[in-house]
Amino acid sequence: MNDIGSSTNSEVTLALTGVSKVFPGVVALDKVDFSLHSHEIVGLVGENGAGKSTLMKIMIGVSQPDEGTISRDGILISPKDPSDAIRHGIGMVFQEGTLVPNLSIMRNLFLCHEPGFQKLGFLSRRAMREAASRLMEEVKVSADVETSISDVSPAERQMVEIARLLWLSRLYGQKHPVLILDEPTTVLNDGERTILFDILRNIKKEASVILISHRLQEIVENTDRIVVLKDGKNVTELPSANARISEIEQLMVGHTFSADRYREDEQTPAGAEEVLRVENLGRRGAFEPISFVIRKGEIVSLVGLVGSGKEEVCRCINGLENADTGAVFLKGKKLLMGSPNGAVRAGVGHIPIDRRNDGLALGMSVAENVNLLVMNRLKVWGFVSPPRERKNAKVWVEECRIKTPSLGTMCANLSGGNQQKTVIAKWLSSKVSLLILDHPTRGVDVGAKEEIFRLIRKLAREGIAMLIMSDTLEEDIGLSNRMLIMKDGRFVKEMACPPGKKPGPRDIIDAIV
Amino acid sequence: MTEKKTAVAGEGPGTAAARRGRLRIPTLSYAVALLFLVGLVFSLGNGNFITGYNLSTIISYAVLLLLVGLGQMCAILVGGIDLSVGGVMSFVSVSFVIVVQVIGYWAYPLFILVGILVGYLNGILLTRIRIPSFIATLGTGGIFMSLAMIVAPVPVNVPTPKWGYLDIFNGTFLGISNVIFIGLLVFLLYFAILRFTAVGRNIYYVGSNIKMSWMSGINIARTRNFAFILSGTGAALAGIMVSAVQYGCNPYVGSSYILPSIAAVVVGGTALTGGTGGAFNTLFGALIMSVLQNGMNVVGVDQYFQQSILGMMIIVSVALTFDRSKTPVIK
Amino acid sequence: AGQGEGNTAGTTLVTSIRGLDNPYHANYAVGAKALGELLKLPVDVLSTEGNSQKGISDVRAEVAKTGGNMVLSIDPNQAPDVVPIAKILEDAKVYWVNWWNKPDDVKVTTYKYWVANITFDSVGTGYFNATQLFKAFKTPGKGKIIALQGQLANNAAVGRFQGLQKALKENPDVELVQWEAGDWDRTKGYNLTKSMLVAHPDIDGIWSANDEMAMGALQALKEKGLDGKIPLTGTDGIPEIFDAIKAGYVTSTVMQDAKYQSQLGLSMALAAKSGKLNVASMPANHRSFMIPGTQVTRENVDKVVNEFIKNTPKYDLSDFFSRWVAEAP
Amino acid sequence: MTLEGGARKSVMVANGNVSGPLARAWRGLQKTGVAGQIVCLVIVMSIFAIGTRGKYLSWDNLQVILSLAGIPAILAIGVHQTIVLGGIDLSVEGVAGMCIVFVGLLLKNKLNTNDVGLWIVPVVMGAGGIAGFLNGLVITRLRIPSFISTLGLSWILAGIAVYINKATTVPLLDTQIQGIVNGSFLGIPFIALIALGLALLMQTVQDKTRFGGYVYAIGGDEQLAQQAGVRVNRIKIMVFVIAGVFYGLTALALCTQLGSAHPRTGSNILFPAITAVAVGGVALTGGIGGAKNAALGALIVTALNEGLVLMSVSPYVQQAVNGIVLIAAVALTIDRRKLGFIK
Ligand SMILES: Nc1ncnc2c1ncn2[C@@H]1O[C@H](COP(=O)(O)OP(=O)(O)OP(=O)(O)O)[C@@H](O)[C@H]1O
Ligand SMILES: Nc1ncnc2c1ncn2[C@@H]1O[C@H](COP(=O)(O)OP(=O)(O)OP(=O)(O)O)[C@@H](O)[C@H]1O
Ligand SMILES: [Mg+2]
Ligand SMILES: [Mg+2]
Repeated sequence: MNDIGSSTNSEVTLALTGVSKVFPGVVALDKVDFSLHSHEIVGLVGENGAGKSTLMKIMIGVSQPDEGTISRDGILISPKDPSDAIRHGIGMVFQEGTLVPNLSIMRNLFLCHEPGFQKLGFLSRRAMREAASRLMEEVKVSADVETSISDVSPAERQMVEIARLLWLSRLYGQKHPVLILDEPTTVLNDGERTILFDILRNIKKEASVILISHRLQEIVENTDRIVVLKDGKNVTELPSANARISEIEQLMVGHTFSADRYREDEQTPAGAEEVLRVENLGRRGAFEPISFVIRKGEIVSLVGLVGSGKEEVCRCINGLENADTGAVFLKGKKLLMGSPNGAVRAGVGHIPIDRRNDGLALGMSVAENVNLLVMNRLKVWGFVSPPRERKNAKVWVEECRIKTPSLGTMCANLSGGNQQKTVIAKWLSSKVSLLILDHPTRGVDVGAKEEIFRLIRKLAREGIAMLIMSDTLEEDIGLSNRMLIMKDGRFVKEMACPPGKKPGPRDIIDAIV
Repeated sequence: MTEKKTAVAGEGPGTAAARRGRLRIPTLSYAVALLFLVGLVFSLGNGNFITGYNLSTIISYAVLLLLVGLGQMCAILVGGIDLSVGGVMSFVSVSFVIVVQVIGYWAYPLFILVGILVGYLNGILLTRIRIPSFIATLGTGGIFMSLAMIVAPVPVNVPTPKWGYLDIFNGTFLGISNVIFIGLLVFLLYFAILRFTAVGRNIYYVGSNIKMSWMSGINIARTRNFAFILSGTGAALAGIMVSAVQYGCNPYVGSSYILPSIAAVVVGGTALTGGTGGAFNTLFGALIMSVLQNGMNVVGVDQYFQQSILGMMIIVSVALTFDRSKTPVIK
Repeated sequence: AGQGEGNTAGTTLVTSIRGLDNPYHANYAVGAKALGELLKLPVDVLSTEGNSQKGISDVRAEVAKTGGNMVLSIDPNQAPDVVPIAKILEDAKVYWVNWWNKPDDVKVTTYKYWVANITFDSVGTGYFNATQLFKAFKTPGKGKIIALQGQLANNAAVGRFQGLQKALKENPDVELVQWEAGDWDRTKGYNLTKSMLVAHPDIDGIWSANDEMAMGALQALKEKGLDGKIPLTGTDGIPEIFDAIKAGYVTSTVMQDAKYQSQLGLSMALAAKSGKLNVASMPANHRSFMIPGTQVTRENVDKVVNEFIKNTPKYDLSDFFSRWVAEAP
Repeated sequence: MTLEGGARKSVMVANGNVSGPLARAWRGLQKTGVAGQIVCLVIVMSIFAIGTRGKYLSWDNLQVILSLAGIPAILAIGVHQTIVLGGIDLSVEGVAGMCIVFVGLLLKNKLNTNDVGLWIVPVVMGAGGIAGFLNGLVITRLRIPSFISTLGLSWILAGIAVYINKATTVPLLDTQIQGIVNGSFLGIPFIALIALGLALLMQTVQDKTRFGGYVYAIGGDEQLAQQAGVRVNRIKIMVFVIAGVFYGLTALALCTQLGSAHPRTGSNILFPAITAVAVGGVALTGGIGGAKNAALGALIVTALNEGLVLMSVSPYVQQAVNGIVLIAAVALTIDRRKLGFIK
């Protein structure tokens, strides 16, 4: 912090050279080189599964590289774990957060690095409060530092994590702390996002930042340099100033945006029969009354920033939350509100965003997970029959091309992509009439992604109605027949996406922001 | 927490787990091996250990543990625990003794029903009033213990002329004690429910990831109630059996089964965190416990050391049978 | 099973008890071991740990171990246990003697190998202690008492309590102002007494169903400086109670001599096995009978301690019925 | 249907909106973290006060309650730490039994000539600590659930204790420690003051030391704690050691209070202790509640039992009343919002 301004952007503070990492079935990283200068913000972009997170995890010692070296201010280092990496001034804010829920903000900030606050073995609460409050000032968090993490918003948690990392790197006298943010903005609303970037610009005075995001707009606007990864390899890097998004997109995917990526040629027109009818459904504090219809075989994507209320709309449809006003009809039958059981029984499927925790029983076998919903259909004379179980599981494992050693393999041991496909298989097998896909391609590699698109198209052909929220606008545009755009809890605009005549991202972004 | 946790847990144990994953019930194999090992040791100690007579002794005692254990297992599988089995057993056994003299065979279905209701009560306390099962069942256990006292201020017994009603448990078939057949029957019942019915399967789903189960439309309330009903029923059956085989009983009978029932379940390889394990595990758990207790007498281990050795053995067996790959954190 | 009818070579002497952790039951084992040394016979001790099913199953285990060449003296965990045990031993042709607990309508005479059921007069015990207690009041036969009942629903406890109530009927001037269940446990006796002393500071005596609870109560009295002022009684004859009696804190106790019990029981069963005692021809009143406990008061306490506690007496086991007082149900 | 995020949020909102002096007072009480428990205690005490026409609140009775609550409180403070950690410790009775054997052997007594006097305190603390260390080792090294490892150790130690001590009850002649345990200061029983002191000490450790924080971190999420750099195994072992130390003290108090040592003196103290901890508002899922909860829980349970006796409620129903109150108290006091899906 003492040398603000004094150093030039030319000096490299962190450098990875020839880093490779192979996971069962996937080459996550292949001889990747990456360098970071002091006082700069680098944007790291790439498709889902390009290897961004893996690269970062290697920097902070969560996983070890199969080959390649990491050097910090010219010295070779090999972080064993995050608490080791932090001593080298390298810290990461995980998407899921690493704060202990039942501890206070204050305790979390200094967890495991408290000695400084000790007097005769006892921690001085005042000292901690002061330090904590000061840090919270910096990151513009108003909550009292003694409130427990379980009671603060995701955004605030992120700020707390950033503050923790800053404090730690100062604590260990790191001249050029490195701050890694993995898709930080996915959980933030507009206001929070602007605050975040203000803070990052401040931090830049004393630290360097690596920013991972799928929102190219914000990358271009808020970074100095953009590094593009593709399929675990370096593609290029370019200065953010006057970088064009379309150009970056092209670098990321390796080809200009052509319809085939989303199999638009296979897109089927919506059927006549209406499957889902939402009648001025509203939830106070989340979204204002909204009405829409989804027809047989129609893919509708719900577009909007986090905080636009689209998540809540879905949670109300599949019964995870109770709406205040309005009603939901499935094939004319009124849904029992606030009951997932009711929704499922009526035929509403839901692929949650957090598969590992909300979509799977990780301790149970692939077969058991695939069959969860259809137990009643696998019965012979009222008893679930093992042969039928195996058969059903086999069918869907093949249908969804799940790579697994055996049907009995524990889901915890499948790769992210295959876990993803397992969740999808589970719902497909249950013959739902409406499927809600919450970021269906989040965290899956390129191959798996193609599979998922193929499956989505197939489902549409079979007449299943789908409501999609995806990671990227391109995906929304590419997949859907129709887009419903939401903003600040209000339904703002509807857009048709017929094959061939799809709207461009720009048109929509205007509506969203 | 997700990605990070794979990275932390996933890479190391993950591979080991993958190898285990292929086995259908991995933990079971350990339990079986352990059972035979212990059995072997004892039969070397005294030839009479493996006489048919002693084996039937072992099994008859195991049956009792098995009945309570099967119930307890269901509560544990669904992610809870049932400390009321002791009180329920006591209450059922004494009331059964009194009632069977009046209404004869009807007492059997009646008290199985009582077990069901008690289990349902525990379920409701958990799912509706939302009290952790540990506390709820600790409380109801005390309540039923008191009821047992009130019902039977002195040990009660069935007068000889009415013994006929209890022959079901005391007769033999093909020279084998009925108790063993009854135990087998109940075992198969629980096995079938857990393995072949939707709600039985849901017990596993709920036990291993309750949030996912809820989001998948499983009626978690109904499932958990059902698990506790199975638990109450097991305790009730055990209570009935106790009274039947000794033509009477005292209101304390259940109190010595609370911890052993849990021990039997866990020794069999069922995880206290829920979701993994099953009827076979509990069967072998009960057998192991029974074999240890019987064998120590047959080979003449000094009374003074028996309890200590039993304690040592349950630690050893769990160290062997516990499948750590499925429970990243062990509490 | 049952090999060697009429011959007792290598017969194992088995005694089954509640547990080795309390002096009364531990003394069964002591007595049995003494007899075993005398007769050069192996001795096994089984303990139920308060679990009837364990007790029953352990008996079967023992039968398996000895191949049936054994005799048994048992203090069953609870009365109903004797039914399955009788069945097991009948099948195994093992002679045995039962102590304390038996459902009244289960008749010894219906069994060939159940030599005898011997018990103590619990009612009499409770009655004796009560009357001794009442005598010790400041104004004898007039006053208020509190009572510490044993484990609810335990036969002995119930019997002794009946004895107390009998005594109360006969002494209308004595009032039982409160009773609580102390589960035979010293700490509980202590806690309950402390609380009851608040509710009834003006009591003249404490009746306790056993010595352990009595000792707890005594401790509570000590704290209030009431030891010696408020008399109390126990039952069992644990070592400490005798000192308390000498010191004048405790008026009386009734001692059951467990060493004698196990030796008597085992000798009878052995005699039956060797044929010396013909079970079939025994009169019914010899198959189920009572023997008196030793009533201990300040007068005879030293004598008792010398005879039974300081040293294990050589009992005269030539006549099994020397202490016979009455037929039991 | 069972709980749901939305429902929980609305609960929070509800709490937030309440206003007015009463509500403010209530929120002030809530800051102590034991509001529910205090209310619980007040309810229990008022019921008995009425039931006994005030006698319950007489000074001698309050003295009795305090003197009876002391030991359970010390025990509860020991046990609750293992529960906060996310585990449980069933070894209480075995460990206590073992420590009591040491007391019987070393403290001034009728049966031998030993007399270590006050040194017995470190001895029992050490003995308990070692037992706790064994628990910790088994749990962290063999990696088996604390429920079983501690149950096993309990049986092992109980067996050994009875073997060493046989059936003899050792009459203690020591007056020093008994004077402390049974004595009182300004009419307030020492044992209660000791319990209070230990509660404050533990609470301070939990609030004001790194160790304390780490214990809660582990109780909250073991893997995250590990990630943040907490030495999970080490902390676990330490917690079980400390718990063991408390069992040692409990054992010493138990038998000096009675003036006699017998391994079974420590039996039947496990479930009452866990009950107290739960009533005090310590979540059995770990990470929530502290020493003050445990101590207060013990006080509530004791006040209840003492009241039942003072009101001479039939011994036959006392256990039932206990069960009902346990359920009611927890129903009133647990913060379900923090617990998520209740298990
Ligand atoms: N623990 C793991 N085990 C197996 N495969 C893994 C593991 N972690 C990541 N992978 C795979 O490695 C590849 C890179 O994953 P990574 O998370 O780095 O992608 P990413 O660029 O971060 O994707 P996203 O943009 O969705 O976060 C993916 O194919 C993923 O499936
Ligand atoms: N009340 C319930 N309790 C537990 N599990 C349930 C319940 N209702 C449905 N499930 C499970 O949820 C999944 C989807 O529900 P599904 O529509 O198959 O139930 P269903 O076949 O309509 O039930 P039923 O056979 O009672 O009509 C299945 O695994 C089913 O076993
Ligand atoms: Mg990523
Ligand atoms: Mg159906």
